[in-house]
Amino acid sequence: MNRRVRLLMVLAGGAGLAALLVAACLDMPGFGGDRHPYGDRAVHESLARRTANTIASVNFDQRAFDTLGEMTILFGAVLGTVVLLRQTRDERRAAPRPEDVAPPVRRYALAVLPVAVLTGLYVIAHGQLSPGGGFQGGVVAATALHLLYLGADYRALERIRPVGLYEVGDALAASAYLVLGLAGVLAGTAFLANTLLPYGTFNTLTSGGTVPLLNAAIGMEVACAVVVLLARFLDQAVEIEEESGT
Amino acid sequence: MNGWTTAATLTFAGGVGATVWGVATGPLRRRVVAQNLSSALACPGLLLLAQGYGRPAYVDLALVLALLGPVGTLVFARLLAEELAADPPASPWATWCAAGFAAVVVLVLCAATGPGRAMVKLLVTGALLTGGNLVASRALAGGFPGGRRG
Amino acid sequence: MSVLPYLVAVWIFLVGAHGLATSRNLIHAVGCLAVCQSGTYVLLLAVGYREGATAPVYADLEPGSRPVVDPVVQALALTDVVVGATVTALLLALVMQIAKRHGTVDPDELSELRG
Amino acid sequence: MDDPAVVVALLLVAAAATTAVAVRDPVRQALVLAVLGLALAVLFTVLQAPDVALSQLAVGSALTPLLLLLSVRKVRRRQKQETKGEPE
Repeated sequence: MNRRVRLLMVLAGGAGLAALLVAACLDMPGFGGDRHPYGDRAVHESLARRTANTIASVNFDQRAFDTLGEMTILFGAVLGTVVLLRQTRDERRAAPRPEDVAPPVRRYALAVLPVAVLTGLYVIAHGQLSPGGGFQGGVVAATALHLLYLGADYRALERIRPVGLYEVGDALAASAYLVLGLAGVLAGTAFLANTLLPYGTFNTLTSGGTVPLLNAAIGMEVACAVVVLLARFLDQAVEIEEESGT
Repeated sequence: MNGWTTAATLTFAGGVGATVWGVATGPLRRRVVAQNLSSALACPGLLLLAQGYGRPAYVDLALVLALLGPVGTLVFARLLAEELAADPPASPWATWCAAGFAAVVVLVLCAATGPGRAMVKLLVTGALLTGGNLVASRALAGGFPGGRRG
Repeated sequence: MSVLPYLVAVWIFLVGAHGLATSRNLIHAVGCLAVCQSGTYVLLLAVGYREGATAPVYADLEPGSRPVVDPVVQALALTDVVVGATVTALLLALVMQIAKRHGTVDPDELSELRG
Repeated sequence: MDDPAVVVALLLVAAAATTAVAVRDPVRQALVLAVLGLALAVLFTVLQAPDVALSQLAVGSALTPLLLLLSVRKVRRRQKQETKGEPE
């Protein structure tokens, strides 16, 4: 099948899909409507369990099982990347050469690194109160670590980042989520049911029962996952070279 | 709609709209500058929205953008150092205009909130944003003289 | 006017799909897939929006004082943004393996290699 | 729908998404994707979804461009090696 025929088929299929989707859009309830029965019940339920951030309550309490699925996809994606990007027998590691960095850029990177890691931890810790949570804060903290690669060089990053430790952390965080779910079963209720801990005072760091714990587990999982992913990509792009002359 | 959200909407329509155009066309040196300016302009816009909606919690968004926006530009400066060294971007007036705009917005918002923890957070965000964007623009204009090494 | 957000979501999805089908570089195709994904986020959040409401985050808000938008669709979109990024990473890893095995990332050249 | 902020953000997102597909060079596409991430974050804030906006900012501003550019660098270096090796 040549390019022309394929393009025509794509255009025909796309036009059909577009017509169906537009017809569906015209029949949807109008944008900004006042009828959100499911959302209203979720807000009510979240306030009953004293979780200030309703979205965190949906993620880690009312639909915690769903989040377990998302976490499994994340774990699987990281596992797949690690397997795909491992060093094979026909590749060798070349030590990266140190990089010339202009002094203001280096100073900025080293000064902002701790601030950014702290912000990431703040976003994780306040997940059940203000906008944020494990998913967002984990990415922020893990990205922040890589300022060391951007502002200094790859060897500096490798010194503070033992990848093995982060792989263990990833697995530990994933199992912590499962164990917290099973604890609900052992306590005589249901898997991932938020009945283990007292709900606490509204709008404090410890409110919401198991929500802060699950949130912290996800934060650790995401941070470790992103560090491991970027480590494999940096290895491939910076260090690993094909054996030449064989 | 109130004055704050109107100002934010104008910032997005004019500023961020212009950077979408800038990042879509032209030589690579103009595109990287447009990418840097997009975060420098969107961050004050987010601060204005937080004030306009009366939700101090939204300031977290601007804080994270002020931290990670310059980091994103550093990524491009670092990994495209070879291409940029051949054709270095120079945009002093646009960068300083964006930094000045951010500073003005932060100061006006500080005056509107009054002293307290919220004001400290605003000042930290503003300092990180202006500093970060000036450093990121410096990095684009030859921050990695070694070129493509490690 | 009240269907504009849905139409924008449809447009983003279709444009991304078109780019995916006509791409000459697998890295570019992965980028187009990311565009497709963002169409779904726009659709989800447009469904949950309520005119004149604010976010159901009560850190700085008295419960019940203002109308709020639907938190359920937000929770769906927010996890998928992060999980989508790791899936993008997995696809990019696959592209690197293809480049290593076949020495090209052009899908047309790849199908010629097999045939 | 009488909120101009929503309309502006929607049009920005649509323009950035169209550009991200139309730009065929992966490096330039990474730049457009960074701006698209930002436009999406603005849209999510306007739609009163700060959590999703935060997620999008964290992922779109630095992580996705870094992943894309590292892949481009790896693929290009391999192709350079091969064209260098062929005449020998």
